[in-house]
Amino acid sequence: MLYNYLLPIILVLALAAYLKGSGRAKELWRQDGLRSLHSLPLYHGLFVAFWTAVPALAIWSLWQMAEGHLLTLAVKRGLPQELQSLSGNEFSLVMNDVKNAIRGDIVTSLNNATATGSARLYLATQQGWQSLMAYLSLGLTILGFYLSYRNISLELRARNIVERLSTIFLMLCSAVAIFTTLGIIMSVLIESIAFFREVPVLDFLLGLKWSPQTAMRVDQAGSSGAFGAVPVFAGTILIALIAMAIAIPIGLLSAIFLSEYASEQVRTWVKPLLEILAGIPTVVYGFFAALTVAPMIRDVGSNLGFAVSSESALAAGLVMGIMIIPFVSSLSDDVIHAVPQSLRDGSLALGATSYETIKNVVIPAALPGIVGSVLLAVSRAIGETMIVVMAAGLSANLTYNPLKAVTTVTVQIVTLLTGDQEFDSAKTLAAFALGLFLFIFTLFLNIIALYVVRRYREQYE
Amino acid sequence: MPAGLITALPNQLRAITMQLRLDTNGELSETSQQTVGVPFVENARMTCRKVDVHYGEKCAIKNISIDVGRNEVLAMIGPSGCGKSTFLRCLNRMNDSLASCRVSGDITLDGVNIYAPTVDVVPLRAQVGMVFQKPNPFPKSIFDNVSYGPRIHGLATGKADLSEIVESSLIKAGLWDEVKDRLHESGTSLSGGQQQRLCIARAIAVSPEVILMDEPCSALDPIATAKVEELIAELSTQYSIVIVTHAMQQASRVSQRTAYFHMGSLVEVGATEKIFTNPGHQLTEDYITGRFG
Amino acid sequence: MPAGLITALPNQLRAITMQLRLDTNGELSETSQQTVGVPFVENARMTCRKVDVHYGEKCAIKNISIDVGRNEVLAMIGPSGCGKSTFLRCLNRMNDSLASCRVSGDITLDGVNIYAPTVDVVPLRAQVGMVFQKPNPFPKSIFDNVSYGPRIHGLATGKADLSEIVESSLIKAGLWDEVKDRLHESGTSLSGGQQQRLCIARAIAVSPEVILMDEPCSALDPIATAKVEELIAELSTQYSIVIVTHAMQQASRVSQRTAYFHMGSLVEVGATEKIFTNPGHQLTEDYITGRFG
Amino acid sequence: MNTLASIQNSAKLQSRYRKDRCFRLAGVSAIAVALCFIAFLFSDIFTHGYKAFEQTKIELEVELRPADFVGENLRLANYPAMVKRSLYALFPEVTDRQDKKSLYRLISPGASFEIQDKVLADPAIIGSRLKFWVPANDDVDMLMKGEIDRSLPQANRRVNDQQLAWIDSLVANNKIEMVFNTTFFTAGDSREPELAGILGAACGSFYTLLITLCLSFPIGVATAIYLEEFAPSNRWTDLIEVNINNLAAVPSIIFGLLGLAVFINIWGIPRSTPLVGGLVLSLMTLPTIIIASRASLKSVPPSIREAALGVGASKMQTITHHVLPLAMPGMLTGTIIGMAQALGETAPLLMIGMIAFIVDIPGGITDPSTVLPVQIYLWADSPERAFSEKTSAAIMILLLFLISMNAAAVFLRKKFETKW
Amino acid sequence: ARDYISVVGSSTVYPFATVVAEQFGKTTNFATPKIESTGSGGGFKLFCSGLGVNYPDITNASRAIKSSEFNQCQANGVGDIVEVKIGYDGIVLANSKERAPLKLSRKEIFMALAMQVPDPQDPTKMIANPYKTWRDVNPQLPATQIEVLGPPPTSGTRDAFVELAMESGAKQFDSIKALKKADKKAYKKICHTIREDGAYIEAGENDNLIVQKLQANPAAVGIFGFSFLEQNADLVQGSFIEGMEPTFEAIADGSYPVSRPLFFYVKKAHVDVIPGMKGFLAEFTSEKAWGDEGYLADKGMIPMPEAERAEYAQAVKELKTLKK
Ligand SMILES: Nc1ncnc2c1ncn2[C@@H]1O[C@H](COP(=O)(O)OP(=O)(O)OP(=O)(O)O)[C@@H](O)[C@H]1O
Ligand SMILES: Nc1ncnc2c1ncn2[C@@H]1O[C@H](COP(=O)(O)OP(=O)(O)OP(=O)(O)O)[C@@H](O)[C@H]1O
Ligand SMILES: [Mg+2]
Ligand SMILES: [Mg+2]
Ligand SMILES: O=P([O-])([O-])[O-]
Repeated sequence: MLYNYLLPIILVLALAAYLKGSGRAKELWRQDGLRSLHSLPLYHGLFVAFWTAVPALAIWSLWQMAEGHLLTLAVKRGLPQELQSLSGNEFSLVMNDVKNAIRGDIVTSLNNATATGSARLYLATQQGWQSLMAYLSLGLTILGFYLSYRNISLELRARNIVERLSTIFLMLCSAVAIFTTLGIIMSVLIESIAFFREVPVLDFLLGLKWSPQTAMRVDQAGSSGAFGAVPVFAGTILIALIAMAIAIPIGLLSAIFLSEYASEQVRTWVKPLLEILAGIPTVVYGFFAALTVAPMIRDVGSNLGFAVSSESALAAGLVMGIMIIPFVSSLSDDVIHAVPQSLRDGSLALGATSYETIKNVVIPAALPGIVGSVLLAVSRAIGETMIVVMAAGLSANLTYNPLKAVTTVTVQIVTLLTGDQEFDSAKTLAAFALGLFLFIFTLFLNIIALYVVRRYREQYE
Repeated sequence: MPAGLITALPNQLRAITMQLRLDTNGELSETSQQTVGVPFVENARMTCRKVDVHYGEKCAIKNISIDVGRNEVLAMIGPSGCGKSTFLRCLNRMNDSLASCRVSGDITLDGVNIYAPTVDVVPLRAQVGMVFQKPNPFPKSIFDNVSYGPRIHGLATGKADLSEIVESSLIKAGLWDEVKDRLHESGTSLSGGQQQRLCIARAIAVSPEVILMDEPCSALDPIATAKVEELIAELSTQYSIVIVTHAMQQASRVSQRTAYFHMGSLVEVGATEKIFTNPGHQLTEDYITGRFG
Repeated sequence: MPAGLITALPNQLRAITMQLRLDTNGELSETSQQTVGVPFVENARMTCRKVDVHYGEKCAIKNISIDVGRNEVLAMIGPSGCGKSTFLRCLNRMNDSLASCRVSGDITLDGVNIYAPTVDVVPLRAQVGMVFQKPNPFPKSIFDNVSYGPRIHGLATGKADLSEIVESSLIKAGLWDEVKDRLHESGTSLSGGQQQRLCIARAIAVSPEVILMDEPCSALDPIATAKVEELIAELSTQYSIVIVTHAMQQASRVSQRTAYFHMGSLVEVGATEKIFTNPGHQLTEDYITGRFG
Repeated sequence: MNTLASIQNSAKLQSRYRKDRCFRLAGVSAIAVALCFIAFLFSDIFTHGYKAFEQTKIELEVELRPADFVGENLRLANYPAMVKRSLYALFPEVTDRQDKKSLYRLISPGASFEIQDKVLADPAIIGSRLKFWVPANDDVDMLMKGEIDRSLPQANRRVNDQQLAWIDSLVANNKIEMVFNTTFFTAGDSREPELAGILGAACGSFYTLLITLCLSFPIGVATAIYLEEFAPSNRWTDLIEVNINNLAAVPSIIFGLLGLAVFINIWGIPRSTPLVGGLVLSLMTLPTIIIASRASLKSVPPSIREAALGVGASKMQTITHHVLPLAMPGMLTGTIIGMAQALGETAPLLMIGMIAFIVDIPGGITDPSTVLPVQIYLWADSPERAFSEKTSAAIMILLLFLISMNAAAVFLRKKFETKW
Repeated sequence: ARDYISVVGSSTVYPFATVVAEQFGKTTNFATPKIESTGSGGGFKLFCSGLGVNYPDITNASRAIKSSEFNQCQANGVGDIVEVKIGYDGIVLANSKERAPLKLSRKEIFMALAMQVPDPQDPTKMIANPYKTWRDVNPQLPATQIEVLGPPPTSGTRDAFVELAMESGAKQFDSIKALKKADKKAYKKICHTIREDGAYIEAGENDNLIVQKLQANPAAVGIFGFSFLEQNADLVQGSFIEGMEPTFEAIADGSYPVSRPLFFYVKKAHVDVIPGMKGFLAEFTSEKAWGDEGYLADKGMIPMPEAERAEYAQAVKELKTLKK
């Protein structure tokens, strides 16, 4: 019972501890006059609240993670021998049954006596453990509170402690990105290696033909397939370039117009409107590209005498460009807006036109942010799938003609992973290899971008 | 009021009794003051008539009428916050970029109303240059800071030409020796006084015909100050200069005429000598003798 | 060099012949100069020994050794770009926030080396307050600008207390009358001189024990300047003050000791009177008589 | 000496002005292009989707004979039979088995569920004769909405001539009418277009995005602050920076793979739940938020930091009191865009089982659920014609969701904006 | 505790399985099963990962389980699997109603779409597919460009199409037929490889999109499931294959040659444990679902002959497990 409310109780106790701690500090402060206290009462409060809540929360969450496992062990002992000997996963079915029995409304496979017996055992054990945990964590809150509260004194460097803790928190947060990367590499690396056992790396990297038509069944024998990734990467670059050719000018010009020319009123309304573009589901864009833009391009093209395939890189790239406009426009608008007015004044006072001011002063000053937003947009273009699947097709043509159908890395990954797949055929594994090399490819792009930005950064005061 | 009529007015309007009445908000009361001294000159380069500036609701300067003569240095003095910078910024419409700022009245340059809707601010500002109170170098190299103006106005025909302009401007501003070896470092990495001189160099590099300087020597040591004053003297043979300064000595050294501002109004204008030796208004006298406040 | 030893040194080291040799880069040559005058005092509040500061590769100040005494006003003068601000910023470790800036040497406050790794800069900066050369008010209300320091240091126990501190600080900085009706307007909407005084008020609101002022009166008119000088005199009865100024008169009015910097080195330090009447070094003499450059 | 007027007329100046004007014009047209696109897309979606908010209903008089309800379990009664009986009563002339089947096709299979629900809610009505407005089948609905062309030959039409005649007679007798489609807003997914609703997906999106927001905003901002303000600038920091930029380019489906491997297989979080969806999407949005936040932290002028440090604020205080408020607009922009992306994303959810048919409305973060874009994706892939208008309507709901989500952030952003 | 059935697998079976699930959920006390559309291969991968609540109970498939998959299942302890065939899905070629319907033979389909075809001059020699228009393939056909929108190589539908249409078409060339005995690998390669010169456009697996693309481009032909043809009878028409129009009846009685069986696979160990499994299986295999007049037929699934239905219904009742 108590256990169910443990989380809110701990939080309320932490709040109380905060109030108590800061109250105590305030009291000391009043007694001993100005500057006597090393840190503000706020920090003393946070210090106490931290020690009140965190150990208890840690124990609580550890228990949360371990509970299922421990309870299973406990219940297992009360079950018939043949059930006990089941393997872990199979036993989970029995446990599922027991849990369903506890809920009471569902027929189970266990015979009634066993089921109710186990259910009772489960409940009893759970209750026992849980109340133990509840008392343990409450005890910890009290202990934590007591120990930290005792420490409050004029000299306690509470601010330093709290700031140290927050810095650790910040550090941990930035570790998330690192772990994500590691996770991604791990989740594609093993399969990629398996893939390269079947297809030589060089064939993959330098091959000009992509046709993952391998046999899927032993009896299918079938075609052997070709895994040259060049056309796939070329297609990715082509489409991303088209998208950027749309998004960068439109996005940047919009950003500049909004922050430099437009009235505050216009900016207030237009900016969020543009941001809607980023949130329209890509499926919707895909339909639009495939059913409206692509036929339009084909009609226009054939009227002009070009051979346009009904699925073209141009259609997909155009629509994708529209989709990523807000990445450029909104993020750039923010950084441009943040350029101090004194810089603009400096330029305008020399008789520069707004255009010259923007080009020579404002944009360079805002450059790192702008480049960041453009990079983000490029990234998004490289990572986008649905639009290309629907509008540019899946055929891996090695071409720089935007009127032809091409395919991209992400599209191939998605179709390989969602189509009829097999655990270890090169066809499925190719998805992971593509993922890995895309990762490496964008890594290079980003390293280059980093150095470019470093070089041209103009830091204002 | 047409400019012709004004300049035709007799030069003898002076010592008109004036009363400053402050209402409870410390704002100027409606009964407007008249300026003591000789606000108008013959053959004026710029004329200002009844200029009021409001920041939002608040009136920053009120009913300022004054001329800037040809080839003269006009000094503006007055206690901090009295509206000198505000007025200065009106003269090349720098206030346009402040959304909350409204300017009314007439200001002309060579007889053209610079606030007329048809007037382009770009040539206006090229003609009426400005040095701001707070140095604001661009986060670019020192060279680019100075060459920026000449470049956009196409004043240099080539690279060499441009370098020449940059060098001569920096020399005039007295900064050349200090920076000649580091022209490609960022302007923001200079010391406070160096930045100020950089801004002066930047402004004179486009050879404006009227130069507005808002405390151009505030961060300068006496030697650098002397250089700038020399520059002012040299420029004033050809151009008109309006300079805001807190140093009375500076005003008396460099200017032909001095204007005294007080709480948003122009209290007195006159020949510098006259102002500093025999001021026409009690407030002016109090201020220059340091008895005020 | 241990501080104890230094303060025990005879006070008579003066008029040592010194040669300034500049290499082609305009940088100081290796053969270092020694400071003329009395750089060290007994019972010093802060001591600096052999302080060098580099911006990246460039050496901005070199081998500075000087003390700041208790309850004294130390003025720092010198041509623009000579390293006064750089040195001042070392005294409360403001240079830490510039990535390119490296400080070496020892600086102590009450005998504690402030660059020791164990030192917490926060209480240090609360003790050693600073007014920057360029006024930099927060884009917050005037009230918040001034009350920020007291609030984070817990100097006020309540709202009323805080208002009192704000009011008294603004009064001391001579800004109260101008802003008392607009305490909730943004600090950035003030005039240049008002901003400067706001920054002074902000710095003294935390009652630091050493106050570093980088040209605090550069944008102030004589009257406001007088107020600030009054403030400095008042504060110096309890605290130590280091002030950078370009106005010799100001230095002679407010300071007990004066230090003359030249191209990154400390040329001469001594009692203000002595410096201005009988300087020990040729460069100092040239500078104060205006013959330099 | 040239005068103001003469300078104004110089050709050079004119050309500079022209550039300025062109530039401005380019800005306006860029915005116009983007806005036109939005307007076009919106109107397209609206014209396709508004009809989904109406629904055709047919009036049936059903007799709930007690004999039909044998046994305790009221669910086991043959409700379809009751519907059929009352339908045949309307058209007694239909006797042929094939024709009867055709006739029954006019009514949605949901009709019997509706009656069942009524009976379960109030068993007392058993034995009475009641009038019900039951949903018509999707083909009838399409016909009533004019989506089916009566002039086509019968073979090419989903509604045959006989059915047309019956419908006409129902229309003549006022037994068929169009009403506001409440089902769409209160039901979960269904394979019958007339019974399908958006609530399940909307709830799923809500829970998923709640988790995404709660994780990605604080973590993203914290990471940005650490990297921009605390991290020593060295190779490691560069590596992390490049690495985060690189994460932004990782295809979203790979995040799905990661989620499958880590959250489901290692952590044991159940598949298809908003919890795991939210985790995956927050990993995906993190780079966007981090990059935007870093850019806006960078654009806070150092003088502000110095001012705060100069009065003795600690680094953390400087950041929380001065830098963060000034950088907040940019951070919120990053969040808006990141969340918008998360709201519209389907690919990563594929791997973690959220591309699924789920009828029951999720009640929490560990119930199986889908999200709006998945619902759109699934409906768009359904053979039934009537799903196409549902698809558009679902897009409208998603946009509504997006707009209300953004509105809050935009409002906050406006509050934080300062110009100095 | 999981109290709902978890189904994964084929996107082709998905629209049928979901109807059953919905029906089951609404007419019983059990929760509606959760049905994921992962593709047949993905479904098997999940299904065969192990026993237990964390793994699905049922997987749908548009093809029979492969032996490698079966072995994988065994290796992971998923021993007893019940195979249930539920019906057929017709694969149709269709074009816009603005043009006349195509009348094709499988041989012509092969000639139009294969990567390599026998040289008309010398049928023993294989050449790269030279045919540009349908008329090149057969003078009776219209002179429009060959432009076929079909599933990508990763799709099960494609595999089925290749096997049912192309391979049997190819076999009609004696030279290829002879190859079958001589070099099975080369034979398969010829039969199964679709041309990549742009005539065959890989169009993703959204069949509605293909239908709409056909409308936009009347010259094109699309390959998709019968249910989409049925729903869009006013826009597109099925091509005749071997003289047969793809109608419900023609597919059901086997006279339309291109159709494939649909299956689902059940973990026997889960049947008694996951609530509602029995009921769901019963619902799926009931006449009102998969019967000739059942609701699955309404949704476009082609029912099995009655005898086959009875056989599988019995197998489900007994939970007869698959042996390999
Ligand atoms: N951030 C910086 N990066 C590189 N060099 C710098 C930087 N700041 C100052 N300098 C250089 O260091 C030297 C000393 O500068 P400092 O600001 O200390 O001068 P100062 O004595 O305060 O001059 P002023 O009176 O003009 O303010 C100057 O040459 C200046 O150009
Ligand atoms: N952007 C602004 N918004 C609102 N009020 C302003 C703004 N700028 C200046 N003011 C106010 O207008 C008045 C005049 O300011 P101005 O800057 O012209 O003074 P100043 O004479 O230049 O003073 P200083 O010598 O201190 O620079 C002051 O009271 C100031 O607070
Ligand atoms: Mg001013
Ligand atoms: Mg300085
Ligand atoms: O999803 P499928 O395996 O049926 O193509």
